[in-house]
Amino acid sequence: MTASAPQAPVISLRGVVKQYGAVRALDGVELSVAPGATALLGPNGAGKTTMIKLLLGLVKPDAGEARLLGFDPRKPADGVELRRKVGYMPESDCLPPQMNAVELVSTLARITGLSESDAITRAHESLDYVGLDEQRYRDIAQYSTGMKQRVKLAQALAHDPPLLLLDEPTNGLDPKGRRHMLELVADLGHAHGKSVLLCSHLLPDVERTCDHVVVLDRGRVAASGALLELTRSQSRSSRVRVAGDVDAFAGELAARGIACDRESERVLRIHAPGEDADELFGLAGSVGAHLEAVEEQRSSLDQVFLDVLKNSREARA
Amino acid sequence: MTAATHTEIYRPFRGALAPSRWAFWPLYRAQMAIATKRKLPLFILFFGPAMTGIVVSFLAYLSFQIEESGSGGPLLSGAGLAAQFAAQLLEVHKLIIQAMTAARYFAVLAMAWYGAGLICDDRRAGAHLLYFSRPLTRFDYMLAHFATAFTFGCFAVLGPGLLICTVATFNSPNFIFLTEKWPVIVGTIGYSLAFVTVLSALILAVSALSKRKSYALAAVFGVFMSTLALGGAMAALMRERQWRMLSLVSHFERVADWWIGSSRSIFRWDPWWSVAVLGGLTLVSFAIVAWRVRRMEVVA
Amino acid sequence: MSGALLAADQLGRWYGQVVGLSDLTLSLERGVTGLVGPNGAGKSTFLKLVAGEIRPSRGTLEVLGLKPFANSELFRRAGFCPQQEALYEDMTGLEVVRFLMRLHGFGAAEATRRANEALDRVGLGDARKRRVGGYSKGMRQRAKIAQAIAHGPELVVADEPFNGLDPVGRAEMTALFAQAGREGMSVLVSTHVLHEVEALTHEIVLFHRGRLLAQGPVGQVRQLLSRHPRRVELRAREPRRLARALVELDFVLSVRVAQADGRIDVETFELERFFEALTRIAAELRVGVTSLESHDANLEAVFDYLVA
Amino acid sequence: MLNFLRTTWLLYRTHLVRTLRARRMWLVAFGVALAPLIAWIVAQSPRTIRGLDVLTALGFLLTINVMAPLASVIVGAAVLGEELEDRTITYLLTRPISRPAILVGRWMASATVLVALFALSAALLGSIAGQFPPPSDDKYLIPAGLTGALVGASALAVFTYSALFSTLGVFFKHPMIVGLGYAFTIEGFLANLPGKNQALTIQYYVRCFLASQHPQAWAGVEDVVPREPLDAAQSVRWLLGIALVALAVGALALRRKQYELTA
Repeated sequence: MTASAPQAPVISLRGVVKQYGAVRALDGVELSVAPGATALLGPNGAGKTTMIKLLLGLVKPDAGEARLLGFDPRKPADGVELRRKVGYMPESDCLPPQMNAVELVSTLARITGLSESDAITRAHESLDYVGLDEQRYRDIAQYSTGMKQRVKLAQALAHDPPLLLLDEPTNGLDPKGRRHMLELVADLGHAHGKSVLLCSHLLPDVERTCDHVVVLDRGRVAASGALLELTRSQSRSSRVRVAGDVDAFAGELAARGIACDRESERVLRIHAPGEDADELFGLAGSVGAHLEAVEEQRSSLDQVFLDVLKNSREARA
Repeated sequence: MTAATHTEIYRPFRGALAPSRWAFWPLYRAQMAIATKRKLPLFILFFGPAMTGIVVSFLAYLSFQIEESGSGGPLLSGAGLAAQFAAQLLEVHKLIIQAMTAARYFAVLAMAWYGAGLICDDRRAGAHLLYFSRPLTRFDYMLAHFATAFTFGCFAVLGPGLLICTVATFNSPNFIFLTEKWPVIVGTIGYSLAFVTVLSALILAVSALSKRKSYALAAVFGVFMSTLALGGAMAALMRERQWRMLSLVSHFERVADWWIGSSRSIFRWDPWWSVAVLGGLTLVSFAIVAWRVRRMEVVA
Repeated sequence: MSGALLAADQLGRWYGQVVGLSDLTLSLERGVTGLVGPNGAGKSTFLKLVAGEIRPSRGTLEVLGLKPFANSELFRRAGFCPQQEALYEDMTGLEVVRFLMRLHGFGAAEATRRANEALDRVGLGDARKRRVGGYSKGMRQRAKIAQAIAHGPELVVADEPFNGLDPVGRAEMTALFAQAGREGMSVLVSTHVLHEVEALTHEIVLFHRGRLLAQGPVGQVRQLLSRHPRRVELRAREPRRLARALVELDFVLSVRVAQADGRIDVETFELERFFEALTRIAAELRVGVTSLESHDANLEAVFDYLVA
Repeated sequence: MLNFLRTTWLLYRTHLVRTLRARRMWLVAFGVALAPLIAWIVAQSPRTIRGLDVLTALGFLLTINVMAPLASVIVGAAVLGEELEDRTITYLLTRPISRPAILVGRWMASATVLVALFALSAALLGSIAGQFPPPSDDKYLIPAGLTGALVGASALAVFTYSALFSTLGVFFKHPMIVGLGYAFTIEGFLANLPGKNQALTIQYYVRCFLASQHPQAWAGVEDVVPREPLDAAQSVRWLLGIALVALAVGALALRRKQYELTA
C-alpha cells in the first residue's frame, strides 16, 4: 500500500468515555482511523460493539469528542445524516424471517432515501455483487448462515455508503463462503475507495483484508498502526522443512555458526543473518538433502494480539 | 471467483439520496407485505367482517324493497308514505348498530393477530438493528407499525360499515338515507376510525412490552376478557349499570351508541367519560411504545 | 471398551424434501476427530443422529455399539454440545450444569462438585454465579462445553464449539479438547474454521452435500487427490530468472509470475523431484529466494480441491 | 419405573423454582388477586350488598370463567412449548432420563402453583364475602359449603386446563396461541350454547361441579347452571379423567417424538 497523502481521518475519537452503570464500556478512547481497510480487534467485551453504536450516532458519549466523516454523532441532525453515509453489518442475527432478500434490501434502501425505482435496482445490484442468485426471492427463514451473511452485507451496500462498519462478517461461514466474503471486503476496501472498519475475531481474515489494525481492550486502545509494522518481527528468522539427511544439514549449519533450533523431526527454525535463503539451499544441496518449505517468520497477528493484550493488562495492573 | 472479477460487478450508485421525509412509508409497505403473505389467516380472520358487511347490506337492501313491491293495498297517502320511510330508515339504522357490534369482535381478533407480533417480533429477529442504523427516527418506526395495525382494523370495521351505508344510500328512494340519516353515516365512519385508533395503540403497547407474540396475544385477550368479566361481575353485584365502566368493551359500546345509535342507550353514564377513558388509554399506550422503542434503539 | 467408536451404514436423513444426509457409510475409531464440511453439508444432521435426538430415515447408525435414538445408556456415556446458543437464561451457569448432572443420577453434593470441576476446566470463573442471560457468546460456549464433559463421558460430541470465541478463548478450548483426547476421551468436533481443526487433530472426516467425501489424516486425504496437480508458491528477489529456469523442468506443468510482490506459483505432479531440482537451482542461480510454501499440507487447500 | 419417579421429582422441583421466579408469574398473580381485591373494595362501599352475590359473581364470572383458563394457558405453555421455541429441549432429550417424566414433572410443578394460588384466592374471596352484613331474607344466606365448592372448582379448573395446555406443548410449536384459541373462542362460544355440545368444554364440567352442590346459590348469576348438570362426583371424575388422558397422550407421544430443531 503506497502511503498516499495523509487524507482527513474517516473516524477520529478524542478522550471518548461511555459508561453503562458501573461498567465503563469506553474509557478515554484516543483513535484516528484513516481511509481504507482498518480492523478493530479486541477480546469479547472490550467495547467494540459500543464503539460501533457510538459511530452510528445511536449512543451518545458521556465525554470526549467524536467525528465520523466530518459529522458529530452527538448532534441529532448530524446523527441522522451520518447514518445515510454509513453501511452497518451487524454481528448478531438481524434479518426479519418472513421477508425475502429483495424486499428487505429495497425497503432498507428506500428508508435511507433512495427512490422506489433506485431502491429496487440497487437491491438487485448489491445482491448480484454478494453473489445471492435466485434464492433472493425465497424467505430469509429458509436461508443458510452463508446466505444470511451475504444479505447482511448487501443491505449495507445498497445505498453505496463511503464508510462500512462490518461486525464479524465471516462469522459462521464455511471456508468457501468465508473466502468469498473476504474477497468482497478486500475488494470494497481497496478497489472502490470505500473505508471499511472490520471487527473480527478471526485474525487470518484480518490479515487478508486490512491494512491498519486497532486493538481495543477493556474500553481503551491497546495498540494501533499499519498491519505490516505491527507484525514485523524483531529478529528475522525462518522456519524450514527439510527432506533427506536432516542431522547432516543441522550439523552443517552449526559448523557455519548459524543458530538453529529443532521445532520438530523435519522442521528447523533458523536465525539466518542473510536477506534470503539461497545460502540454506546451497547447504542442503551439499549434504544431499533438499528443502520443502521456507517460511519467513513474521510474528502472526495471533501472537501480536496476545502480546498486546498481555502488556496492556500488565501496564494497567 | 477471484477478487479481480468483482471490480466490474460493483457499480457505484449515481442516483441522488433524497432526504427521506416519509421514511415510515417503505417500512409500512414492507410490514403489510409480510402480513398478507400467508393467505389462510387472512381468510379466516376477515371472513367474519366480510360476511357481516354482505349480510347486513343485503338486509338493508331488502328493507327498502318492501316499499316498492307494496302490499297491494291502496296507494299510501303522503303522510303514510313518510311514516313508512321513517320506519325503514330506523330499521336500517338498527342494522348498522348490530353490524358495528359484530364487526368489533372480529376486529379485535384480526388486529390482535396482526398487531401483537409487530414490535416484539422485530426485537426477537433483531431487525431493529437494521432499521435504526438508518436515518429512521423513532417516530417513523412507530408510525409505520401503527399504520399496519390501523389498516387491518379499518378493513375489519370501517369496511363493513361503509359497504352497508353505501348500499343503503343507493337503495333508499332518491337517496333519502343520505339526506336524512347522514349523521349516522358520519357517526359510523367516525366511530370506526376512533375504535381502530384506540385498539391499534393498545395492541402496539402490549406488543412493545412482551417478549414474544404469543405472550402479546395472551395479554390482549387477557385485558379484554378480564375487564369485560370485571365490569359484568360488578354490575351484577352492585345492581347498577355504572360499574360497566370498568370494562373496556362497554366504553366502546357507549361511544358507538352515542355517535351512531339512538339517544337512549342501555348505559347511563355520560359518554364523555368513555371518550376520556379511551383517550387516556391511547395516550398511555403511545407513551409505553415510545419508551420501549427508545430502549430498542440504543440497546443491541 | 473395544470396537469402533461409531459405525454408520448407508445412513440417510431428510426433512421433507430437504436432504440432511443422503447416504453415509462411515466408521470412526476412538480419539479426536474433526468433522469438516461446508454449510449445509449434513454435519449438524449427522451430529443430531449421533446424539440420538432424531431417528435415521434410512440405514443404520451405532454409537459405542448402541442405537442412539433416546438411548439412556448412550446418554450416560456421551456428552453433547449443541450448536445453538440457547441455554436456560434465568438460571446461573452453575445451576444449569448442576441440574443437568442431577439428571445423570448424581447426588446433590456430587453434582455440585462435578459442575464446579467442569466449570473450572472451561475457565468460567466467578461468572458461574451470574445468570446465563447476561453471558457473552464466549461464556455461553464455555458453559455448554462444561455441561457436555461434567459427567466424565467416554465420548464428547461438539457442534461448532468455537463459534464466536475470540482467539484467546479459541486457543483455550482447543487445548481443553486436546487434553480430553489425551485423557482417553473420544472427541468429535464439527467446525468449518479450518485452522482450528488443524491445531486440534490430524484425523478428519470430510462431508459434502450429505455424503462422506474423505476420511483420514490430512496428508493422506491429500494423497487421494492424484488428479489435482500440487501447487507451490515461491517468492524471490528476481522472480523472472527463477521462473525461466523452472519452466525448463519437464515435470513442471505451469509457472505463473505475479508481478506485484514477486510471487511465483508453480503446478507440478511430482512434488518430490521439484523440491530437489529447486534446491539445486536456487543454490546455483542465487536469485534470492525468500519463501517457499506448498499449499498442500494445510487443510484449506485440501478442502478447496475436494469441495470446489 | 424408578428412573421415571426420580426424574419427575427432580424436574418438578427445578421447574417449581423457575416458575415462581419467572416474570410471567406477576401476570398470573395479578389475575388471581383480582377477585378478592375487588371483593374487599366492594366491602368498603356503604351500599348494602349481599355476601352471596359477591362470592358468586366474582367467583364465577371473574375467576372461573376468565382467570382460570388464562393463567393455565400462560403457565402451561411454559411447560414444554417455550423450551421448544428456545431449543433448550436438546439438553433434556440427551440425558439418561425417561422422556415422559419431562412433561409430567413440569406439569406437576405448574399445577401445584396454579392450584395453590387459585384455591387461596377462592378461600380469601369466601372469607371476605362472609364478613358482609347478613341479608334480611335468609334465602340469601351463604350456604355453609359454598366457599369450599368454589375452592374445589377453581382448583379442578386450573388442574385440568394446565394438563391440557401443557400437552399442547408436545404437539404444537405455538401452544399458547392454540390454547388461547381453545379457551376464548371455542370454549367462549360452545360453553354458552344450550344443548349437548357444551360437554366438549372443560368449563361445562366445572360449572356442573359448582351448580350441583348449591344450585339455588348460583341462580343469581346467569348461564352458570347448565340445563341438566352432572352431579359433583361425576364432574370431578370427568375433570380428572380429561387431565390424565391429556397427560398420558402427551407423555407417550414425547417418547417417540423427534424435534427437528433445524436452525
